[in-house]
Amino acid sequence: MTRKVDLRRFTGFQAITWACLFMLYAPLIVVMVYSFNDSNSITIWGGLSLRWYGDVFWGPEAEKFKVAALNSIVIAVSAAVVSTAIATSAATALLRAGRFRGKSLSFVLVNMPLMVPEIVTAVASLIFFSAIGFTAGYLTILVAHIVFCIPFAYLPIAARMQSIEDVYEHAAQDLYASKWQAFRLILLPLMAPGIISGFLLAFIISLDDFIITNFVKGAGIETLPTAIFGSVKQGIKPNIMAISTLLLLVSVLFVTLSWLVGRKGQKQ
Amino acid sequence: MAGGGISSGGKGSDMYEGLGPRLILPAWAIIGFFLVLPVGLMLIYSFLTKEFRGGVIWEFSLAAYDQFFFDRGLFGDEPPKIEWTYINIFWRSIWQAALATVFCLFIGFPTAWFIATRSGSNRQIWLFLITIPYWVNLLIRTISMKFLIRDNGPLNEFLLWTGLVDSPLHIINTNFAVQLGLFYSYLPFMVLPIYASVERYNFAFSEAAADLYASKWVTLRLIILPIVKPGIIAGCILVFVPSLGAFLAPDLLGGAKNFMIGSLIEEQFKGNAGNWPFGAAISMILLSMVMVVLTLYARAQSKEEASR
Amino acid sequence: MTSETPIAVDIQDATKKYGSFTALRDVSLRIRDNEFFTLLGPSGCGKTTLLRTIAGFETLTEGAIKLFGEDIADLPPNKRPVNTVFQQYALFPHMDVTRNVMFGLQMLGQSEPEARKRAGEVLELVQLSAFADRLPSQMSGGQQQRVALARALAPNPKVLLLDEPLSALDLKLRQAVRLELQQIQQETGITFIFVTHDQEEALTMSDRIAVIAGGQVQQVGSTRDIYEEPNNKFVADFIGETNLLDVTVTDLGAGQATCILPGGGTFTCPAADGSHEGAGHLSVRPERMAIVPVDGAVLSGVVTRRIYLGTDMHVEVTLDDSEVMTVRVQNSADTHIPERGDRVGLGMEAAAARLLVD
Amino acid sequence: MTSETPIAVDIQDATKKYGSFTALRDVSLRIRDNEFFTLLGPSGCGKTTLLRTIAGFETLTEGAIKLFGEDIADLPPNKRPVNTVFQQYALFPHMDVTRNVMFGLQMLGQSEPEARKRAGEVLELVQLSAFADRLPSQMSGGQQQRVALARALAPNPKVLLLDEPLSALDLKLRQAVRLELQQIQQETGITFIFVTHDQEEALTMSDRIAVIAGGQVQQVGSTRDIYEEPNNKFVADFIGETNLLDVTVTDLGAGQATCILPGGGTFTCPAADGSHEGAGHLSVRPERMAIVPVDGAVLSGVVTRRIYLGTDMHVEVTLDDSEVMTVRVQNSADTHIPERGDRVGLGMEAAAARLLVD
Amino acid sequence: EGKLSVYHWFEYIPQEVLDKFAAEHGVEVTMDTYDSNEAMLASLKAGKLGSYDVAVPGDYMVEIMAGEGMLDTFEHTELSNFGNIQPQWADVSFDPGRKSSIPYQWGSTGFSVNRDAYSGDINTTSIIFDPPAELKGKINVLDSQGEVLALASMHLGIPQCTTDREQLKALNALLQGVKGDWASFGSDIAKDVLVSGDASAGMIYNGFSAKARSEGANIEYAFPKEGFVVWMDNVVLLKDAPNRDNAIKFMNFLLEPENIAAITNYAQYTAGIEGVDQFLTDEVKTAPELNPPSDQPGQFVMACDQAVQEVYDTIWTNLKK
Ligand SMILES: Nc1ncnc2c1ncn2[C@@H]1O[C@H](COP(=O)(O)OP(=O)(O)OP(=O)(O)O)[C@@H](O)[C@H]1O
Ligand SMILES: Nc1ncnc2c1ncn2[C@@H]1O[C@H](COP(=O)(O)OP(=O)(O)OP(=O)(O)O)[C@@H](O)[C@H]1O
Ligand SMILES: NCCCCN
Ligand SMILES: [Mg+2]
Ligand SMILES: [Mg+2]
Repeated sequence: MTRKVDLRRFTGFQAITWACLFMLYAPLIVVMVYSFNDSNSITIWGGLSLRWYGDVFWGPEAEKFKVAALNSIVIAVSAAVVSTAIATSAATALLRAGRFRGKSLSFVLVNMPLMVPEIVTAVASLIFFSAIGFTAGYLTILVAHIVFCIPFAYLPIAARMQSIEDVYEHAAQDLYASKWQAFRLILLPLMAPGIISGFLLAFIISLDDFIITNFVKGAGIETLPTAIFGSVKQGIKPNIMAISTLLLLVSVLFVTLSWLVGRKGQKQ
Repeated sequence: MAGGGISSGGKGSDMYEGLGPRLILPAWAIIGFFLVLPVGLMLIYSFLTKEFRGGVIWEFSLAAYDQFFFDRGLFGDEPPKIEWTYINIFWRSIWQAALATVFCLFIGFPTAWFIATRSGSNRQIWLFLITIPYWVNLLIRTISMKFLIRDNGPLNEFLLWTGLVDSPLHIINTNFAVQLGLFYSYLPFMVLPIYASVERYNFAFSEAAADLYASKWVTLRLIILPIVKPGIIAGCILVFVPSLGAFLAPDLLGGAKNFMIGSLIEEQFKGNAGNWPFGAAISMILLSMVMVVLTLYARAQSKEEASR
Repeated sequence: MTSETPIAVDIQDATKKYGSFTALRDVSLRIRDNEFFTLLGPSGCGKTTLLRTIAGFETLTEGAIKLFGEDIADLPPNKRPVNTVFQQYALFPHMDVTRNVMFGLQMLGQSEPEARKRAGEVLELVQLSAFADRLPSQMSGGQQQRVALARALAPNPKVLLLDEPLSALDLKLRQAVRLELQQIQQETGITFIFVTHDQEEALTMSDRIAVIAGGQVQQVGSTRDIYEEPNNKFVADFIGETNLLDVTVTDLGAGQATCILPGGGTFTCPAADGSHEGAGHLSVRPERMAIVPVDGAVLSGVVTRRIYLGTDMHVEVTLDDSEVMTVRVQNSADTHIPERGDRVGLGMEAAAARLLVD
Repeated sequence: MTSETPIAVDIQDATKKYGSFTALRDVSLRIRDNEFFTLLGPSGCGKTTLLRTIAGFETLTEGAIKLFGEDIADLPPNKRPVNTVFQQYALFPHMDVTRNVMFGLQMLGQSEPEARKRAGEVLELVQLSAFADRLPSQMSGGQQQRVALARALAPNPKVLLLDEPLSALDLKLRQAVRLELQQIQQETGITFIFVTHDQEEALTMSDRIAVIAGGQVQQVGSTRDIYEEPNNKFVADFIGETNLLDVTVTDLGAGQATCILPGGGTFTCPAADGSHEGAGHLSVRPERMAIVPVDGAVLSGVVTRRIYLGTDMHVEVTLDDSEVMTVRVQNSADTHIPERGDRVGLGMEAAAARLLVD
Repeated sequence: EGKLSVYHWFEYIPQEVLDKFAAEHGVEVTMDTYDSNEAMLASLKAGKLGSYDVAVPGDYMVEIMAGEGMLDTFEHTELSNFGNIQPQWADVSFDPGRKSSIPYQWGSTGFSVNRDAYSGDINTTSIIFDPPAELKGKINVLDSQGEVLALASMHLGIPQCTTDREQLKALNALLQGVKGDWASFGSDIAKDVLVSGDASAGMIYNGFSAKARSEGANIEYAFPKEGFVVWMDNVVLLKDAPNRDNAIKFMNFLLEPENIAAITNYAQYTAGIEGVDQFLTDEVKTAPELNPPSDQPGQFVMACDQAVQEVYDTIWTNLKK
């Protein structure tokens, strides 16, 4: 019969999306391909090999990267846990606690880490930490990460909380649940998908951070980004490509998992 | 990371009435102490006297702001003229950030639209495809971009091989490379809020417009864009603000040749110049610009909300 | 159900202000035990607000609420022996039907097996035993409504509050659920306070109705009182359709008055409390008007419109002073229905007309 | 409005499939110019789908749609001289009322002042001149509904499609808007195709009704035809309430049949197309039943329930074989209404009963 | 047992040497890196002093840090290998009496040119400051104010840290004029850009250039006739070092010829220690970068006083604006 009039379709949008994907993936694919390059130099193709993957685990820099990866994960998990908790509490205050003094200011505050350019945060934190004698180390990184992860955790959590009508909690209260029980037994489970994506976002943001970490980190403490930066600025080495490829695979695994979790959450 | 993150949420319910201050306290404590105070200290530093080779002397001085706005010649003893150096650096950064924002918007809107109009499960897969690269470290992404576009990198090799060009395209160390880097760094911050808006967009409006004789592109311009505007604005802010202070892309892809605000600030604290009050002053000027933009946006937003 | 029945909920001079806006003004209601009591009124009149103050989600600005004689002002919602069926049901989406019903019981401290047993009983009552393991999202609107009811009934509350529980259902389903609700109320003997803006719903289900408008109680009474003896113009107009005639009251006696009709005829009819001599309104229901020969009729006019309603025909008659009266004529083979343009007389029984205050 | 009136919309054997699901099956309708035509049917029956194919938002799997004789299959929605009033209005939230109404005019190429002038006229027609500068969000549901109407009327379409435009309004408002819509249709002479699932709405407003169920047209006819001469059981049951008696048809003649009632009595009544001898259903509307003395009545039973509806009283009579019949008795002083438990006879006029196919 | 925290240049010490020290002394070694003397100074000033034990500043930076009071001192007796230091490096102007520092490596900063891209004479600073057409837009310059301005001064034939206004103006003008011919600024990328071909010429340290050559770049390191920069990097004992004992052990370790030779073999500069030769590879011994023609003038970078330094800062900012 006749062609279907689809008001959702715009000519060219699909092409742009594909182009967009191409631009996003081209560099990564190049990295993946070259990680299998059997050559000391990235500029010369020396045939297929897994030697750089061996190098990642047993090469001279392996120890450094292992420690850095561990640091990154420990910091990212802790920062994500704490910032998710703070963000959940803040979202409850801002969306569920009616009016109170300083509410709009609080709103600005929660989003502030997002608004202050990263370099300013980095420099300001460094100076402040040394001014108050808060010695650079693990803790400084952790604290700084918690701060800038809060708005990222807050966004999906608040979005989710906003979409949950408070009538469920009222119903719980009507059925003899205290406020805390209503929160724990009703609101929290309903929020789970938002909290999970807030956590993941915070985790990834923390795992990714370079500028602030580089400024506030203590002597000799490396996270993955600072370690990679230290080793890569002089020029990309094939072992870095191998590390990146591994990270990409881990990420894909992780995203896939979180996606499956999210989908399960959505079904309910 | 749905849109509307900047505006305050809804009219608010009161289920935990009275607990607000207690619940917001942890956020206040940690952000207040570890962000507001440091930024406050920066503000103070910007009004202090610089110490030679880094550091501050606790004496009030407007020298940092003077240096920003007035040109007193190479030797600092000429009558003051307007200093264009830093204004130009700001201008360049703003221009770069704005270009990157526009670039992200022109690619990001159609992408977000396309994704939001897929059916349920396809939509998830598309979103997934767009976000995966962002699970790889920004640094690695930027470096791989650098690797890709260098004069004899894979891109040029490919283009030469296809015969599309007969000498390598020179992209690396140009403003275009910085653009590309910024685009690559922040695209999802554009796509996701717009996606969230478009997903909520009620296609009955498009149908109503078509019913009232509007073609699709007219509908896009007169109906869709104004209605999903909050998502677009949120996306623009989320791309613009970090681009303004961007540091990696100009450094790695732009060849560190031209100062951007980020590298200018860094230089004051880490580099040769070592002028802390000046670095603090630049930071404060940058911060106040960001705040002005955000305040204007928030005001526009609340005006719009009030009128609904 | 006489006035000796104990008072379940006693609302005394309740006033609720939101800022400068008064949502409830001096509301006093005595709702009896075991009663099916309905709050009826237009959107925004304060029905939900009143219900929420009883449930404890709002506090009164002034006035008191007593539950079986005890002032409950200081009890938080989770301490009141009152349960609510919410308008959108508010079933916990992450719990199956049984868990939803068990929730209140467990909050009251019942053990898991105890609560499960009771939940089973209540689900039996609402005929949902077969659905015990479903999630709310896997059920139709009507079934969800019954789960909400079961959940609220399970803890055996003294008073059950229902906030427009039927408004999300479609016509046929609504009619079916109405009957069920009424039966359950009779079986359990729990006091129901039911909110609706649908007068038909109110009329079909309730023992007594309070008509509310603008935050104030307009009239409290049995369904028949409300329909047939409305206190004022608002109630007459809101409950069903009515014809309002501007009349001059000349002879006000005990519950009776004589009025001069627009056409000049006089008419004697019952008067509501507060009627006074002078200008007044006479209310006559369309079904209490009859089409009669012009000669000797108290009112007459021309048929200007006929609306076919299936069960009935509405005949609109425009009087000589251009007021429009509606007469409802039941469609049956033996009724003669005049054509458009016919000149007809209108008759009404004295008992069916009522003199109203504004 | 005779059959010589030109056909505005001619739907021929329209079938619409979504994958394997058939939303419309062989629908043929001839909607006349200037007609107020209603599509009536339960939720999910395909009403909206049909409307959307006329507007051009969906394409038919099979069949054709002609607009004043011209096949419009290849016209995109923005080229069809057909406008729609959407169920949720779909008013452009960022434009004020005037701009909303001007939109279609400007899209058709009218200049700003021209469009503004016409918008003013149409807003006058829907009595919203005072609201010209408001944003849709600043208006009540009823007002929004009228803006949507004005917007759709402004370009003077040949056909106006209305998809349950009143469903979001509350009872009183709905009644008021119904009248207005009818008047506007009469004033403008535009063909209205109106979708609803509310049978009362359909009956009060339409010239003709098409009853749809399961994607198929069940019956097309005037309001009176549909109510009083339903084609089948579905139509009888869907339009208003009805009492359905299982009978045995013994003597089927031209449009007439004799049936044996449950109690054993016999009864002669009109038959619908397709009736056949053997088991059948007899449909009698509650208002067409009467309570009569037991002696000599064709049916008899015990009053088991009385429901007060204001205008009327529903009396439920349980027959001896436990079927429940409803009799609608108008509330007026001279009707005697039996009490619960009374044994009564039921009468019905032959003309009011109808023999149906399933 | 214990720790050692090193603040070091990038790519300047092989992991094996650190591991060896760690194994020998049972010390856990951590290292952060920097890419310019100034970056190191700034970061120590901004609060990191007190978290590192040793750093490796260049000559003039040792003087500056000493002046800022950022260095601790030691007695020569604390270092059993102190005597291994070559006599010419045993007492130096930037650390009179070697109270806080020991030599690490010394070398030169000049530039290298890709011989595929340019075949003319390269032993002139004009390659950088007045480049031939073939090299225009293909030049990387170190992101290091001191070395760039020193080399530029030599190109102009003016003294470092000059106070003469005309000379300073000329310096400013030179850089403004040539900036457009430069592709990028970067120290840590200096080798990579030559290897990858992103740049056809680039300022670079001699050892770094040797490494670039061994990685396949067809480049030649220049010894310009106008002069070039020489430097000595030194291991210094930082003030408030958290592990002073281990720092001393580390310094002593680095005065061991075999250990410092391993570093020389890796970084391809020159050690200032006696007895190193036997441990050096032939590659290092014969590298043209490490064997300047003896008549060529090399100069240390000078630490300017505040007034000149402020002009230098302005010139540098002008260059990058
Ligand atoms: N939190 C509040 N703040 C201010 N005004 C309120 C608040 N809650 C309700 N109101 C106002 O009080 C009035 C009564 O509201 P309520 O919800 O009780 O009406 P309702 O009778 O239940 O109406 P509906 O039938 O539409 O549900 C309304 O005018 C409403 O706008
Ligand atoms: N895009 C679609 N894909 C699959 N099925 C659809 C689609 N649109 C509608 N349907 C199905 O077609 C049938 C008819 O839908 P339609 O919207 O026309 O019903 P309706 O009569 O308007 O109902 P309502 O009164 O609820 O609006 C429904 O069963 C619906 O589920
Ligand atoms: N690779 C480090 C170079 C040091 C120059 N002073
Ligand atoms: Mg309400
Ligand atoms: Mg529909």
